[in-house]
Amino acid sequence: MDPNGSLIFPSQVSTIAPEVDALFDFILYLSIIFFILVVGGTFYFAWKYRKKGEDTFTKDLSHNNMLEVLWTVIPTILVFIIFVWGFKSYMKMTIPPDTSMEIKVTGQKWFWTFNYAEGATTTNELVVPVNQPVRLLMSSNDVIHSFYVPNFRTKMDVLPNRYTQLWFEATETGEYNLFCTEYCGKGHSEMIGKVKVLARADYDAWLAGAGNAGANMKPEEFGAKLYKDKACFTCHSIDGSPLVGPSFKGIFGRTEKMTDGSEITADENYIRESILEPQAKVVQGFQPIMPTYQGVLKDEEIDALIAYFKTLK
Amino acid sequence: MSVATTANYLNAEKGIKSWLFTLDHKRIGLMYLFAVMTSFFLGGVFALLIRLELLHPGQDFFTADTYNQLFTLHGAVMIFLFIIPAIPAALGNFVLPLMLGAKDVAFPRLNLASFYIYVVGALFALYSIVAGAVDTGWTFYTPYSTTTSTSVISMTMGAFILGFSSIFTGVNFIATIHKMRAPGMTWFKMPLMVWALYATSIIQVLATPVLGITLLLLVIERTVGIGIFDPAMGGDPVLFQHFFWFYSHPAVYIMVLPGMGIISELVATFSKKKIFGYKLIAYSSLGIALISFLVWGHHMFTSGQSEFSSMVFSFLTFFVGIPSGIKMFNWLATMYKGRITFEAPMLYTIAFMFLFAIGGFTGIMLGAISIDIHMHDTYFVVAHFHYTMMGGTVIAFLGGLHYWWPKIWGRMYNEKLAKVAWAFIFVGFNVTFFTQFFLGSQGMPRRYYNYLDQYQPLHMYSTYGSWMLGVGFLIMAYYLIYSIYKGPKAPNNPWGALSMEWQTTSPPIQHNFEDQPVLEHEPYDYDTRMVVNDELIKKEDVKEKEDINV
Amino acid sequence: MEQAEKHPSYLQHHFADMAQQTDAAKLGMWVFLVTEVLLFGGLFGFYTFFRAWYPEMFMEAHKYLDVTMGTTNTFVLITSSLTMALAIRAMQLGKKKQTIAYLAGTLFFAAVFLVIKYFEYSHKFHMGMLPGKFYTFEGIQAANPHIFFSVYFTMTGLHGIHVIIGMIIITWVMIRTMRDEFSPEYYNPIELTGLYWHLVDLIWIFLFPLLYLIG
Amino acid sequence: MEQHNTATPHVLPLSLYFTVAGTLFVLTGITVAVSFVHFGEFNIIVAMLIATIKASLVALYFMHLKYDNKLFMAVFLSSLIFLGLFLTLTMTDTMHRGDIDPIKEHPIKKEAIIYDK
Repeated sequence: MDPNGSLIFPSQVSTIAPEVDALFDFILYLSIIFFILVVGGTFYFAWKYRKKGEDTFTKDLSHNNMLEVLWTVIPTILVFIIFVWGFKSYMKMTIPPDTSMEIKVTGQKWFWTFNYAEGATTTNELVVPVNQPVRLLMSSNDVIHSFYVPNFRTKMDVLPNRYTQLWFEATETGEYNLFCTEYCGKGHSEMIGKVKVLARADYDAWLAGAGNAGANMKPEEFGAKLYKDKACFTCHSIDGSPLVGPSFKGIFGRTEKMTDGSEITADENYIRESILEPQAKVVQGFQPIMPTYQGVLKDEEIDALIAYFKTLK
Repeated sequence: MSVATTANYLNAEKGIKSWLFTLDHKRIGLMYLFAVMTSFFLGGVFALLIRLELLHPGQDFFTADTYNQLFTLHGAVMIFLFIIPAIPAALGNFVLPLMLGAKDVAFPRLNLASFYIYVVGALFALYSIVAGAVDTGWTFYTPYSTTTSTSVISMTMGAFILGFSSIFTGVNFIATIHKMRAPGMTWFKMPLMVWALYATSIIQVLATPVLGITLLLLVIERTVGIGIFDPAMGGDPVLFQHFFWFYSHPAVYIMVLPGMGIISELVATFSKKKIFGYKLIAYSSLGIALISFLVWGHHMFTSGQSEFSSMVFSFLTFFVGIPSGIKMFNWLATMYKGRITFEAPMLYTIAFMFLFAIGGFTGIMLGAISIDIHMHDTYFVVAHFHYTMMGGTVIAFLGGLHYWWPKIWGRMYNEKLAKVAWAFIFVGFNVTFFTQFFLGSQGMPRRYYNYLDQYQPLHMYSTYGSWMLGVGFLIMAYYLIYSIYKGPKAPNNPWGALSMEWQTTSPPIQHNFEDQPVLEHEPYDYDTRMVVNDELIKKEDVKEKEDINV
Repeated sequence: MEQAEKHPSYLQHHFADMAQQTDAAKLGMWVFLVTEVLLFGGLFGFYTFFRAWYPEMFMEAHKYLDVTMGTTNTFVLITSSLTMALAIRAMQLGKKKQTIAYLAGTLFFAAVFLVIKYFEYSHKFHMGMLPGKFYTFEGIQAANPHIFFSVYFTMTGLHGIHVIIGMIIITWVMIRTMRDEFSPEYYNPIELTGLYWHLVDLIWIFLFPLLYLIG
Repeated sequence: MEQHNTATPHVLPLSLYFTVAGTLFVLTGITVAVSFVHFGEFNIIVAMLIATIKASLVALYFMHLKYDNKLFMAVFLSSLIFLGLFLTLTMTDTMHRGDIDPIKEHPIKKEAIIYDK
C-alpha cells in the first residue's frame, strides 16, 4: 500500500484530507464500541445461556420500555452528530476559495485532458503548484467519467454536456494517482493518470516550458513521447496486437480495408485525417469509437507522431 | 422423489404436468427455489471468475470486454434473478400461507403466472449473453448504456419483465396477509417473518413500477432516441440515476427485510425465548420500508446532483440505520436468559449478527457525505454492500433454508457437514470481503479489470477467500441434495418452534392443514409452551416443571 | 369451516366464504392499480422536470396539439367510464342484457378514443413532430422541442396501450357475461375490470390538461 | 378489516351516476375554457385543481371508494403520496443545481445534436 499512508488511508495530501479521516476515525471508534456491545454480546449470551440439560420454559421478558427508548434515542443522537460533521466538511470541499486557479478538465474514453489558462495542454498528467487552491472545471466528451484522487479524498463525476467542479489544495509535493471511478467501458481501468504537485518555482518553470515541449527533441522522439503522454497506447499497441484500435506497428504505408469496402494505404494524409476526424474512415473489424483530437494535438505534434509511426516497422 | 409413506404435497399428484401447472403455493415455492438456486450458482461462477482475473494485475484469463461482461452478469443475475426473489418468492411462497394457517395464497393463479414471468424474464436476461453480453454494469447508467454496442435491450427487457414477477408476488402477499389469516391471528399475533414479508411486499409494489418505466424508457431511448437521458439530445443522465435508484435503493430492503424476518424467527426458536420487543421489530420493518424510499440520493453524492439534494439525502439516510439497529438490539435481548442450541440455522443467525453489524456500521460511514465522496465507487462500497447483501440477506436465506428444509422435504440434512460448510462460508466470506474495505479506503476503484501493483496483496487474499466460499457452497450443495434422497425422516417439528407452519406434517399435506387451524398460542410463547418430540407441553399442565432459571 | 353447507363453483377452494374472496380480489386489484399509478408516475416525473427546465419550449410546443380532438377524447373517455360503471350496476341488479349493452358501449367509446388518437398521431407524423431524433418539424423556435414530443408520445402511447389492454379484458368479461357466468352474487371480474378502466380514465384526466391545455 | 360484507352488492341510484358524469362534463368544459384565458403560472394551478376534483369524483363514485372498505382508499392514497415523495425529492436536485455555482445550472450546449446543421 502507500508507504506514507496508514493501514486504512493513503497519505493525506490535501487540506480536506485530515478532516475526512478524522470523521472516519470517529465513526470507526464508535463502531468498534457498538460492535463489541452487540456482537460481543451475542457471543457472550450464546455461550452463557447455551442449553444445559433438559428442556425448560424460559422467562417472559418481552419488553423493557426504558431499554428500548435508550437504544433508539442514543443512536439517533449519534447519527445526527455524524450527519452535521459530514455535511460541514462536504460544504468545505464543495465551495472553492476565491483565490483558486482554474484548470479545464476533459474526460473521454479513455484519458484525461487538462487545459491551462496559460495555453498549456497535458494528457493524463495534471500538474499543480503546492499550497494553492485549484479549481477544476470538468466536462466529458462522451460518457460519464469520475475524477478521483485518493490522496486528496476528493472525487467528482464528469458529465457530458454539463460542467461539474472540484477543488483541492495540495499540501505536499509529489506524484499521486488519478483514477476514473465511473465505469466507462473497455478502457476504464486504464484511465489512470497522475497528479504532479510541484513547488511554486518548479511549477512556473514547467508552465513556461509546457508550450514548446518538443522544441529540442527529434520529431520521432517527440512522437514517441506523445504516444505515451497522450495515452494512445490505451487503444493502439506498437507490437502488432490489435487492441480497441489497429496496432501502430508497420502502420505507415500499410494497406487496410475500410468498413465501407474501400482500400486505403496509410500515408501522411490518411493518418492526419484519422487523428482529426477518426470517424471518416474506419478500418474493417474495428468500432468507430475513437474521439477526435482536434484541439488536443497541434500540427507539429501530429507531424511528430507521423515521424514516429514511420519508425515502427 | 420422496418416499414418505403418507400423502403429502410432494407425492399427492405425479408427473411433470402436475408440477408445471400446479397452483399449490408450496410447489410454486419449490420451483422458485430451484430457479433461484440455479441463478445463484451461475452468479457464483461469474463471481469466482471475476476474482480469478483479479488475482494478479494485468490480463490473465480474460480480455477487458469479457471481464466487463462478467461483472455485469454477476450483478444482474445475483440481484434480479437471485436475491430479490430468493426469500419472498421461494421461501416466502412456501412458508407464508403455512405461517398464517391458510390453505394457499390469495391468488394461486397469479402466483404461478409470476413464476412463469420470472422464467421468461430470466430467458431474456440470459439471451443477452448469447446476443453479445451486456457490459454496462447492472446499473445501466446512461449515456454509456445508450451508446455501447452490446445487447443492453434484451437485458433491460429481462429486468423489466422480472419486475412484473416481483410485483405480482407483492400484490399476492399483501392480499394474503390482509385476508387469509387463521381465526384468532390478529396483526400483532403474526410471526415477525410475516411482518417482514408484508413490508417487503409494500416496497415491491411501490418501487418496482418506477424501475419498469425507467427501463422501458431506456429501451425506447436506445431504439428511437427520444433523448430524455442522453445529454447529446438535450436530456439529462443524472435524471436516469434518480429514476434508477428510486427503485434500486428500496430494492436493497426488498432483499434484506425478509432476511431480518427470518432472523427474528430463528433467534426466538433457537433461544426458546419470547421475542424481545415484538412490536418494535414489527414497526421497524414498516419504518425501514417507508424510509427506504427517501434515501436513494446517497448513491449520487458525486454524480453532479445539487448540493442541497446531497444534504437532504444524507440527512434522511441516517434514519434508515436506526430501525435496523433497533432490530439488532432486540435480537440480542431475545438471547438473554434463553436456552440456546447451536444447530445450523442458529449458527447462521450468529453469523448474520456479526456480518450485518459490519455492513451496518460501514453504511453509517458511507452515509456521511464527506467520507462517501472518498469511498464512492471504490471497493469500500463493494465490500459494504456485500456485507449487507451477502452477509445479511444470503446468510439469512441460508439460515432459513436450513430451518425450513425438514418442513419442505420431510428429511433432515447432515448437521455435521452443515457446520463444516458454515465455517467455510463464514471464514471465506470475511477473507474475501474484509480485505476489500482496505482496498477501497486505499483508493482502489471498482469495476477495474486491471489495477496498480500496490493493490495486489489484498486482491490476492480476497481471491483466496472466494475459493473458500466456493468450497463451502459445494459442501452445502452436496449434503442438501443428498438429504432429499437419503436423509433421515424429519419429525413434524424438529426445532420445537411454536409458529403455525410446524403444526402440520413434514412435508405438509396438499392443502396444508387437515382442519382450519385456530391460533391457540402466539408464535413466541416459549414462556408457557414447549414442544418436545412433536408434542406440545403447556406450562399450566406441568406443575413440577416450573421455570428453572438457567 | 362453517360454510360447509354451500360451496358455489365460483368460490375458490382456499377461501372460506365469498366475502373473503371478493375482498381479497378487490384489495389485490387496488394494490395493482397502485403499481399502475407509479408506472405512469415516472412519466409524470419526466413531464414535471423537463417542463421546469424548458418552460418556454413547452408553452410553444403544446400549441401544436389539437385541443378539439383532445377535448372530444376526454368526453369520450368519461362517457365510457360512465357506461362501465352502469354495466356493473346492471349486473348488481341481475340485468344481464343491460350489462352486455353497457359493456358494448364502453368498447365502442374506447374504439372511438383510439380512432381519434390515430388521426392525431398521423397528423403529427406527417408534420415531422416525432419523438427524439426523428423530429424534423421546424416551426417551433424554442430549444429542444423534440423533448416535448418525446414526453407526449411516451405518455399518450403508454396510455393507449392501456386502453387496448382494457378493451381486451372488457371483451373477455363480456363473453363471460353472455355465457351466464355472472350473477348479483358473483360479478367480481366485471367489477375489477371496471376499476382498471376507471384508472385508465383517471390518468387521461391528468394527461389531458397537462399536455393539451397548459403544456 | 371486514367492516362491510361485499357479498351483497351495494347498488347506487342511477341518478348519482348521471350527476357525476354530468359534473365531469361541465368541469371538462370549464378547464378547456379557462385555458384560453392567460393567468400565467396560475393556469397550471387551476387546471390541476379541476383535474384533481374530476379524478376524485371518478375514484369516489365510479370506483366506489366512498362506499367500499376504507383500506382501499388508504392503498390508493399511498400511491399518490409516494409519487409525491419521488417528485419532491428529485426536485431537490433538478431545481437546485446552480445553487453554489451557476455554471452548473444549464447544459453546456443548449440545443440537442439533431439541430446541428
